[in-house]
Formats: sequence, C-alpha cells, structure tokens
Amino acid sequence: MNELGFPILTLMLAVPTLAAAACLFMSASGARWLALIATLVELALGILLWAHYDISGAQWQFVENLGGFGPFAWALGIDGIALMLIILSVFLMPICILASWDAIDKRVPEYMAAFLFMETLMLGVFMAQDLFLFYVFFEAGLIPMYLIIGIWGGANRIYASYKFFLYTLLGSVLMLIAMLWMTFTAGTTSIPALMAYDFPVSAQTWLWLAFFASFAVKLPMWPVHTWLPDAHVQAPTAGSVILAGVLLKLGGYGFVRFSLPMFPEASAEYFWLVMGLSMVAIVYTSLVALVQQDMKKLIAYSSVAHMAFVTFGLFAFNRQGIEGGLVVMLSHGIVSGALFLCVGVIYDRLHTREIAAYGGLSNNMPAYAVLFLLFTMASIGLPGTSGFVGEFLAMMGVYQANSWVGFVAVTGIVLGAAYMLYLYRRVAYGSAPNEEVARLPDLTKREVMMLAPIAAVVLWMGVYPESFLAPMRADVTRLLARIERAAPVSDAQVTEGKGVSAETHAAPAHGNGGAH
Amino acid sequence: MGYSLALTLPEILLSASAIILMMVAAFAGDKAARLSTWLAVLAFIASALVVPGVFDIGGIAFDGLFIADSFAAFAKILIYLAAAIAMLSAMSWFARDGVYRTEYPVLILLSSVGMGMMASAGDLITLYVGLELQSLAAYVLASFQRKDSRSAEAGLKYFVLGALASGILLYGVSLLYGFSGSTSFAGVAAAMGDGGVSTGELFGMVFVLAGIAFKVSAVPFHMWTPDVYEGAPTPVTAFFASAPKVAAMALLTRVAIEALGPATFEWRQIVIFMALASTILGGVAAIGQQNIKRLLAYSSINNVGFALIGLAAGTREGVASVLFYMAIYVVMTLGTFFVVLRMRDEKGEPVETIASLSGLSRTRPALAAAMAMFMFSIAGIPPLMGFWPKFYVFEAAVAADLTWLAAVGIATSVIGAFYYLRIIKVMYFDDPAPAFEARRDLVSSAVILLAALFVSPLGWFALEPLSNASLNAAGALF
Amino acid sequence: MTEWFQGQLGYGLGWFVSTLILILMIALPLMLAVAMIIYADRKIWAAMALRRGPNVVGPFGLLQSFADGLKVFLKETIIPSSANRGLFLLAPIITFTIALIAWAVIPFGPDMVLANINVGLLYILAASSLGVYGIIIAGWASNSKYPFYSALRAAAQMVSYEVSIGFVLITVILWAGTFNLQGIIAMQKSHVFFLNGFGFNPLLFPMAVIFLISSMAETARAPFDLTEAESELVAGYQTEYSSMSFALFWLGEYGNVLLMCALNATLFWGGWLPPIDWAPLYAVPGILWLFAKIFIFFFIFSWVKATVPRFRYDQLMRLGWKIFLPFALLWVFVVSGYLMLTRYAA
Amino acid sequence: MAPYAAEYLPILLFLGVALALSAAFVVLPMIASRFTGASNPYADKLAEYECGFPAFEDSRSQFDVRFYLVAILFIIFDLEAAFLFPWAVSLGAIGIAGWAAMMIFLAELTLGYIYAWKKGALEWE
Amino acid sequence: MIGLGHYLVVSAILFVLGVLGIFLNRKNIIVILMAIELILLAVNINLVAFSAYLGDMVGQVFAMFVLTVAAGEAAIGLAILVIYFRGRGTIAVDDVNQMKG
Repeated sequence: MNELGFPILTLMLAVPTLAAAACLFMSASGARWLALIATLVELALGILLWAHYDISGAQWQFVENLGGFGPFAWALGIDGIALMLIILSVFLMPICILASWDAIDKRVPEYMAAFLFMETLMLGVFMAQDLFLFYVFFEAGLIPMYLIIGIWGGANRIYASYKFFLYTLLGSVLMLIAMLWMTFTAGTTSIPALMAYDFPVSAQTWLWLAFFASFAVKLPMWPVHTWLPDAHVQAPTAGSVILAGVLLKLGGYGFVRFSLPMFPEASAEYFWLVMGLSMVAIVYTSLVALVQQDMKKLIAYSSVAHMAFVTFGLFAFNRQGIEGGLVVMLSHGIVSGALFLCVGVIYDRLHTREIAAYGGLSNNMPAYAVLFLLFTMASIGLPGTSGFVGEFLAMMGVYQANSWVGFVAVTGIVLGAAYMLYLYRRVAYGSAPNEEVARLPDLTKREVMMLAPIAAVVLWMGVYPESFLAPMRADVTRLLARIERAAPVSDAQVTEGKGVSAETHAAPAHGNGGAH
Repeated sequence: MGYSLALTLPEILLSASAIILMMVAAFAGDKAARLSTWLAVLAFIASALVVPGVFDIGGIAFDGLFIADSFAAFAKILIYLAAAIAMLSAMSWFARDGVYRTEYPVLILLSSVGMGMMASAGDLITLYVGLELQSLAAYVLASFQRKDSRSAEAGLKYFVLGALASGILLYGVSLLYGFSGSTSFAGVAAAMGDGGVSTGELFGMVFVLAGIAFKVSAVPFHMWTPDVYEGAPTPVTAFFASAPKVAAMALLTRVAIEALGPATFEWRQIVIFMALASTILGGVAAIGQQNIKRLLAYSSINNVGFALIGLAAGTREGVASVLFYMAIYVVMTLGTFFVVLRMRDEKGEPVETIASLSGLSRTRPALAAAMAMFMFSIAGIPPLMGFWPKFYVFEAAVAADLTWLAAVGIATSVIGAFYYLRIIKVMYFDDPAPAFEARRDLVSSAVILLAALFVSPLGWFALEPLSNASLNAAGALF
Repeated sequence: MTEWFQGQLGYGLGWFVSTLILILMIALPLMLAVAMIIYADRKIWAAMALRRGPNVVGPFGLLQSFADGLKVFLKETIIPSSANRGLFLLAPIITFTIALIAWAVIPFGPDMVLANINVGLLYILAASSLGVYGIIIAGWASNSKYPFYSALRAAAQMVSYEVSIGFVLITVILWAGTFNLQGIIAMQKSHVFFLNGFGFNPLLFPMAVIFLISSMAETARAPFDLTEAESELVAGYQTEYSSMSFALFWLGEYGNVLLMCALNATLFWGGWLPPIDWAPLYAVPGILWLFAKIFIFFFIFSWVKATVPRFRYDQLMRLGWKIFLPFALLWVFVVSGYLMLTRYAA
Repeated sequence: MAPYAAEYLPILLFLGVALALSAAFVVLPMIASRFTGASNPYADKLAEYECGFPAFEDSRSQFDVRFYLVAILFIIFDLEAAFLFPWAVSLGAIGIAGWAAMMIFLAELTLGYIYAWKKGALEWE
Repeated sequence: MIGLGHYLVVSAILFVLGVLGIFLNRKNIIVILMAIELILLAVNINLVAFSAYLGDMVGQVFAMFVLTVAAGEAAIGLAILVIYFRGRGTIAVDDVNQMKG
C-alpha cells in the first residue's frame, strides 16, 4: 500500500463523490455545510499527503492498483508535480465553496454536488496512473463544468456552456484515438510505463498533435482560447475560480505528463509551433485584455497570456523553463482564482462587472483594495509574490532556448503590468462614479477568510518558492533526462556569460541521467 | 433431431408461449392483458436462462441452418431481456388509453423468436425467415394504436420500406445462392474463398448488406427511422430502438464475418461508408428536431454508425466491440425511452416535444437527472458507461489499422454530443414548462433507476465481465 | 397420330399440327357439349318444375342453344361509356380461356390425355384459381355498382371455397401419392374391394361430398349463385355485358361446371374407369364411362339448382370457413394419420 | 428439366388456341354487328346500369372491409396448403418425422384458426 | 435455347421495375404493394432458375418460403392499409406525410 497504511488517494476521490451524492438529498444550507466540510477534509487529506510525500523517494508514491475494470485499471499514484497540483486543487476548493456561500441562492444542493464532483474529477486527473482512467477523469470534467456554467451562469450562459463543452470535447477526442494507438502499440495502459516507452519518431508526430489538440484547447492556447473568456464571463465566481485555478492546469499537466516525456522528438519538432502560438498569445491576448470593459473578461484574457508563460517554460527543454512553467501554473492557479474572487466580491455588491461602473474603491473598501493590489502585483509578477518566481524562471528558460522568444516573452510582462495596473487604477482609484459605489461596504468576515489564505500563499510562494519546487525537482530532473536527447539546438548557448549558470544547473541533471 | 431441438429450446419456448398467450387472447380477451404480459416476461426470462452456447457448449442444429454458439447466446440474452423490458413499458402506457390488448406480448414474443433466429442464422433461409418473422410482427406493432392515424402511418411506412428492404435483401440472397451454389453461410464463404469473389457474388453481397442495413437503419437506408419512431406508440418505439437493433446488428455481423468473410476487403468499404454516413447524418439531422422521439431516431442512426465502425474492423475485437456496444446502447436507450414514456401533461396526454422537457430539473429533479445521465452517456462522455462502447469500437478500429476511421468517427461523435447537450440544456437551463403528471409507476421507476445506476460509474464493475463475455462471444465467429 | 404427322411434315411441324388437332378435338366438342348441357340444364330444371322447357327449335328443342348462340352472335356489343374498354373486353376472354385450358390435363381414357404432366392436379388448381380474375376484371371494368359488388362477392366466395378444396385435394394426394391425374385414377382401381374410386372409401367419402358442394360454390352454381342474385345484383358481374361477350361468360361458366363434374368424377369416382373393377366393363371405352359420370354429376348440379333455395351470403361464408375448412383440416390429419399407421407404418 | 418442359408445350398451345377462340368470339360479333346494322350506340344505351336514374356516385367507391378480411384469410390458408402439397405427395418418403412436423404445423395453424374464429374474423355479420 | 442468363435478365428487369414502382409511383399505395410483390417475383425467378441450373433443390424450397412470407407480408400490408385508410380516408401516396422532419 503506502506509508500511511490506507489508500489515501482513493479516499480523496471518494470523499467528495459521496458528499456530492449526499448533497443532492439535502437542503440548501445542509448542502453548503456538507460541501464545506467535505472540502476541508480534502484539504486536510491533501496536507497529510504533502507531509508524507518523500521528496527524495520513488518517482511514484502512494501507488494503488486495482484491476477488474476491463479496459483500464484503477491505478493511482502521484509524483511531485501531481502532488503540487493536488494541493492547489484542494486548497482552492473550500475557498470556492465559501465564495458561493451567498452568491448562489438557487438550486444549492445541485450546485454543491457539481462542485464536489468536479473536485473528484480534477484530483482524479492528477492521480491517474492509467491512461484511460486519466482520460475518463479528464473528459468527465466537462459534465459538471457544463452544468455549472449553464445553470448558474450569467445572461449568455448557454452559448458559453456549449462553446466550452464542444471545444474541449473536440479537442480531447482525438487524444483518445492517439491513446488507443499508443496502448495498442506499447501494449500497456500504465502511464509510468508509457512515459518510458520510446514511440517511433514518425508516429510521435501525429500522436503529439492529437494530444496537443486536447491540451492546447484546455490550456488554452491561442487561437483555440476563445471559449475561455466566454466561459469565465458567464460562469459564477466560484466556477471561474475553479476554471482558471485548476482546469486550465490540466492542459499544462498534460504537456508535462504526456507530450514531453512520451514524445520528446515530436515535442522538439514542434518547438516552433508551440513557441509561435505562445508568442502570438502573449502579445495578442495582452493587447486584447487592455481594451476590455468587463473585469472577468480582462482576467480571462490575462489567463491566456499567463498560460503562454507555461508553454514557453515547458517547451524550453531546460530545467529553469520547466520548473518555471510549473510554478507559473501553481501561481496562476491561486492568483487568477484570487482575482476572480475579488471581482466576485464587488460583483456580489453591485451586480455588474463593468469596469466603468466602479471607481475609488480604495476609499470605502480599504481591506479589499489592499488584497486586490497584492493579487494584481502577483499577477504582474512583482518580486516577492508568487508570480515573479514562475515568470522569471520561465523567461530564463525560454531565453536560454531562444533569445528571440525570450524577447517576446518579456513584452508579455510589460503588457501584463499595463493592463493589470490599468484595471486596478480604474477600479480602486479615482472617484466613485456614483453614490452607490462610494458606499459599498468593505470585505465581510467570510470574504476575508477566503482571500487571506490566498494572500498568504501568494507571499509564501514569492518569498520561499523552494517549498513548492522541492517536491517537483526530482521529477523535473527525470523529465529532463528523458527529453534532453531531443532538445532543440539552443541559440542561448553561444553566449559565454550565461553558460556558467547553465552548467551549474546541468550538473545534477547529468548525475541523474547516469542513473537512468 | 433431438439435439437440434434442444439447441432451439429458447425459440421453442418463446413460440409456445406466444401461441399459448394467443389462445389466452382469444378466450380471455383483453382482461388478461396484464397477466399475459407478465407471463411473457417469465417466458423471456426462462428463454434467456436456457439459451445454449453460453459457456461454449453450443452447437449447430438442423445441418447448419441454425447455429447456437456463444455469439448467438450473447445476442439472444440481450434481445430477450431488452424485449421483456420494452414490453413492460407498454402495460401502463396503453392502459391509460384503454387499448392495451393481450396481443401485444404475443407480437413481442413472436418478433423475439424472429430476432433469436436472426442471431442464430447459419443459412440464408434461416436469415430470411427470422428477419421476416421479426419484421412482420414489428409492422403490426408499429400500427398497434389503431385509432391513431400517426401510428397507422408509421406502420404503413415501416411496412412499405421494410418490405422493399427485404425484397432487396432477398434479391441479394438469390444472387449469392446462385453464384456460390449454396445457401449456408459456410458454403457461401467457401465458394468465395475458393475462386475469389465473383461479380455475381459481389452484387449479391451488396444487396444483402443493403437489406440488412435497412434493418439496422444505417444511412443511406435510414429514411424510415424518424417517421416510424415518431409515429409508433412510444413503448413500441422503445422496443424498436432496443432489441431489433441488436438482432439486426448481430445478423449483419454474422453475415459479414461468417458468410462474407473472404470478401472482407469488399464489404469493409461499404460498412465504412455506412458507418461514417450514419454517424454524420445521425448527428447533423438530429440538431433541428423538435420531437424527442424523432431525435432519438436520429440518435439510433448515429449509434448504429459507431457500432458499424467496430464491424468495419472485421476482427474478433471488432465483433466483440459491436456486441458490447449494442449491450450498453440497449440499456441507455431503454432508460431514455422509459423517461420519454413518463412525459405526459397534467391531463395525462402524452407529449413528445423537446420543449416540454423545459426545466424538468426543477419540476422532476430525479427524472431529469436520470435523463441527463442517459444523454451524457449516449453522447459518450466518460465516466458514464456510454463512453466505453465507443472506446471499444475505436480501439478495435485502431487495432485493425483503421486509425483514420476511428479519428473521423470520433470527431463526428462531437456533432452528436451537441444535440444530446441540447436536451440537458432544455432540462437544466431553461425555465420550467408545465410539470408532467405525477404518477406512481413502480416498474418504470425501477427500470429507470437500474438503467441510471448502470450507466453511472457503478457500471464500471460490469465492464470486465461484459467485455469478456462479448470477446468470448465474438470468438465463436472466428 | 403424332408420328404419322411427323412422318409427313417433319418433327416440329408434325408435332404442332397433330397437337393442334388434338386440342381442337377437345375444345370444339367441349363447346358443343356446353351448348347441349345448357339445353339439358334447362330441360331438367323445367322437368322438376313440371314445365316442358325448350321445345321449339329442332326436335325436342335440341337446337335451342344454337339458336340462342346465333342470336347473341348477331347482337350489338355494348361497351358502357364509363367502362374501361380494354379490360371490359378482356374479361370474357379470360374467363372463357381459363375454362378451356384446364381441360388440357383431364384424362379421357387410358392414353387419352393431351398433356400428361406430372403435376396435373396442381395445374387444375392453378387454372381454376385464375377463373376469379375474369370475374373481378369484368366487375371492375364495367364501372357500375352491381357488377362491382358481384365481382367482390364472387371473389370472396371463390377464394373461400378454394381453401377447403385445397385441403380436400390434399387428402386425395395423400392417398394417391401423386399429382398426376392418370396416376390418381390408377390408384383408384379396385380401391375398395372391387370398387373403382376413392369415393367408395368411407374415409374419403366425406371429402367427396365436401368437394362436390365446394365445386358448386366454386362455380357459383345455385344454391351458391350469389354473384348473380338477380333480386339484389341484377345480373351480377355480367350486368353490363351483351352479345357474344355475355355469351362467353355463360359458356365459361358451364365449361367450368363440366370441368368440376369431370374433376369430381376423376378424383373420387374413378375417372374413366368403370365403377366396378370387373373385366367385361373395361370393354366399354373409358371415355364413355367418364362422360357418363360427368353427366351424372351434372344432373346432380341441375337437381340441386332446381330444388335447393339460394344461401344467404353469411350462410355461404359460414359453411365454407366454419364447417368445411375445419373439417377438411381435421381430415387431413385423420387421413395422413391413417396412412402413417397402415401404409407407411415403420 | 427438358422432358418435363416438353409436356407443357401442348398446354401452351392449348392456351394459344383458347385465347384465339375467345378473342374471336369477342371480336367477330363486333365486326359482324357493323355489317348487320345492329351496332347503334347512343349515350343512354351506353350509360351504366342504375335502375333507371343517372348514377350519382362513383361505382368503385368504398366497399366492405370484410372482403379484405376474407382475402387476407385466404392468402394465409391457401399458402399453408402450398406447404401441404409437396408434403402430401412425399409422405411415404419422409416418414414419421415429416408427418409429425407437419402435424405440429397444422396444430399451430389450427390454433391460429381458433384465434381468428374467437376474434370474429370468420363472422360475416 | 433459353439459358440461365435470360432468366437472370428477366428477373433483374422485374426487380428494377418493382423498385422503380415503389419510388416513382405517386398515386396509390396498393400499387406499392404490387411493386413489392413484383420484387419478390423477381427473386423467385432467380431462385428457381438457379435451382434448376445448379440441380439443387434448395432454391426451390427457398422459393416456397419466399412465397409464404410474401403472402404473410401481403396480408399484413393490406391490414395496415385498411387501418390507415380508416384513419385518413385516402391511400394516395402523397398524403402519407403526417410526419416530416
């Protein structure tokens, strides 16, 4: 079993599932409390998991394997990357429940059930060690999200829900075919085994594309990102938080788990595809964000831009890049979630997301303004906040891989600062457009309870990122060992001055490569 | 002889029950309708229990006319259970309008005998007789609600096109017989295997496939499906959508593999065309439908297309995937139809528009949840069971080196997902329409509940036994 | 004869000419016989009604039918303006043609049969079934109410009795083991002790009776002449007909009556065999025995016509469907069972 | 096949002769009446028979559905007879099994007949 | 001499006529029923011709089955037609259009 003596991963999947089922038969307030308790239990279990994760231990820990399901096995297990993403999920969930505490007043039991079910599926994606189990969790996430957007969303929710569903479905079905081909060729459905399997380079090309279709939509990358702003705008606050915080990370996780280790040659071959799309995304979506009138839409576009950092980093084929990409994922998960919550806070008060409808909130809502400022800075990537670590590492990585790409990536930071600060100025400073805005009350206790932990984590990650990097480092090393044979020629290596830091980092990688 | 009779025991049992119940109908009249329905259910269960060939102990009866292998056993058990459940839905439905007649279970029984024969056919004669027995009873069932002109029209359309299809099939059969010199599947295959596929045999094959394609309602022979589904009384539609589809699919599979095996290259192209055309048309044409039964008709066309992809693989895994597909499909479709059967306005009149489902999640949350599960499941969204048949089908296609087919097929499934989503959207996102009549119906509730539990992840536990069984059954053909 | 002609004219043509002569030797006397039988019918009928019947044209009125024939021949053929012209004229042709062709397989003597085909009985069944077409077409083509109703009645009536006739024939075939009419006659030789004919067999006698009655219904003779029940349907399907077209129905009807008489004789009463299997009787040519039997049956037909009142339509249908059919069905079981026990006992 | 077919040739010829005869009977009087002057059609004579007044509805309109029923019953029972014929002629060859099979068939037919009877399909009223 | 090919051609012509009769006929459903019978007739010609050609009885036995089933089919077809006519009062092909979509 594992060092805990009980199947903690299955338990983590079972708790929200059972709670979801139970919610359906409860009253509104009962469902709220049950959901909160269940997510808190999950958080506790997540912390337990982290506490017992052996950083220097085996690659796959807490492994469970149960056959008897025909085409797939109930195979669970986590590595450091998955662990961090699980922690992110269980951390955000109670906050989401709290965010929906009052905001959702119709069909509460169903809402809570959908959220809890969502949590199961997200955790399942990160835990799955069987290819098809992964697919099941990955795909099933569509159902609750579709319902969350469609039932509790805004005015244009139906269009958004359809768009979300069909885009993501279309993206992922091709992946299924690729998975079928892979299992047929490799003769196993075990993800760890497949990660070590060398597919023929010719086949890798289209396998990689099939997976890319799925993950690029999920991430999302330009030009298949258009579902995201719609979905974000229409989804209820908590829905946006989960969407931005965790669901987008499934794409990045997919790149790390599948595209890179399973098809290293293809990943290298499509280096420019990824970089090209990311460059377009980071410039284009930043510019689009700049002109948004709707707060949620602005943050949604900023998410697309931030996700471009993830792809920059992951496909840089070096340690800084990959670690950076992973940290950006974590950081963006909490920061964008927090930003959506901030929007939700004022939306709950004024029921509009028009930026122009607000102003001067720093006067009457000081606590809110401070927290909002913190998250804005984190989003921009101010040193000391979580955003800085990830973006800095990712840019280092990508600069090392290709300085031109690095150059474009930097413009993303500049533009990001522009639109975020512009947003903040319009909302928090200046004068209130009307009396109502001027009299908006400050954060309630519940809202503080939601935002304060996030703020703490943002600072923690900014000041001591090693807590988060340490569990993942071994995995990144293994990944690098796997992909370095295919790494594209880097133009950064011609520069003498950068070579020093590259070598110091490369040394442990070689050490592990020998073991491999 | 005795051995042959033992192998046909399920058929004999069902035929005898049908005749006995017919006498009940003659002497006791419609008073005995409920009783005879339950008796028919018993007959189905008994027949399912005595199906030979379950554990490879089947055999060949009547000099190859009738094959009772594990393939037939799988299909038959499925057919009998589906027919029994579909039949149960009729009782309360027809009783509402005072026209439930004792003949209904008799017709279902007779049709099921035909279906059993289709699954067991080892000869073109058996094929034809089984097919016709199934169809003739089905024609009557379609027009069972005599007072309803839509029902009569459905019956008429079904009859005319069905008769045309069997004519086409027969013409093909006559050509196959003439050019191969045998009516037995083995004989046809042997003739094809010896000297290659002659032009005459090729023509025969095309006609036969076209005829059976009609029965499975594969594009381009699907045109009857929407009208018949809409016009026929809903319990009859539920029946049409379940058991006969399984039988026709089993027949198609057996003919393709056992009789036309040497011509796999030739028929594969036809099957691939039908598969893709069905999935695409079934998906696209369903989008604009306003009537739930019509929509489900297109859904069945769509699903048959996916099952055909499995057949196109032409391998043991492919055949197994077809069987598996049909098994899951039957559960989903029966569940869906049982929900549709619940659609009656407060006056008790049946309603069929999709719009009348509006806001069902508020007025009847449990019903809506079940329906939503069926819809997501038919759309093939994991973790619901409906995903797995598609999975197996595509796996078989990939394994048979038809990856492109699998890719195109799965892409078309997204089109299908669109209209299933619409149902869910109507039920969950739209404002409530007038509530349906609340009425206790234990049988229907039980069926819906069981079907919903089956399509839920709990059904995963059935995956392994079911896929093993279908693989074992498919092995009988290779 | 065929050989002689073939010697003169070569193989094909010789065969053709000789067969043609044979056919005319059947068809022409048959038409003559029909003319005479009409006369006989009227005479018998009149006698039973204590009338004198035709007695003006020729000695004892013997030429009455020919006079009638000449008269209708010279009459105008009226085709109703609303009728379907082609079909209207086709109907009598079909009726008469079919009444004639069935005779092709009737054996008149040991070697006197035009076409000794192996499924003679089936051929007769087929030919007589076709008879309904003439009537249906006549009724429909007339485009007039009474013929139409009559045609429907006729069709329903004929098919109803054909069912029981079918089962009756099965019992005969069971016993004879062949469809060939000569074979069936051969099997009847001293069938019961020294009697020639299935009809003497107590097991088959009921079938003979059913067949006789059914053949009356099949030919729409009284008491089953509902197709031309004049009080309801004027003259039935012939209402709109005139001239020789009308006469053809008449001829066809009597031709069918004669055919049914011949079948009764052939299937149950030994055909051209003498009634008793006694050598001296074989001195008389078989054809005469057959003619005698035909005439006896015709007399029965006339007798019944003169004495039994017409059935109601529901009575007619009940007799056919509820009495004859189940009885014949049962008898198939009884006869085949008996044969299994005795002849084919294994 | 050939020797059997030869026996049918006289029948074919007979058919031709019979057709020619009947056609002659139909056509000749029509020609004859031209010459005798018997042919004198006019509208009233050519009107269909209708008890003295003009027809006021289509004579091929609806008729009783029972005729259909009889037709259907006939088709069914006559075709069962079609199975009986080959059976009857070969009863000696197929033995007890063949007999028993047909008796089962007949029993089923009888049950169907009973059903039809009980359902009133055989009633004319 | 008339050979197998002739029978097949006749049968093919009848078959095509039957199929066309169903699709091109715009008047009467009865005509459709007759067209169906025509198709079955074509099949029977094929079966019997092949049976004779191959010297194999199976084709003729099959033809018997086809005949029987055709009769049953015709019976059911007529019955459905009668029901339909009672409801709608017409058997024109163009009027069979209550359901569309």
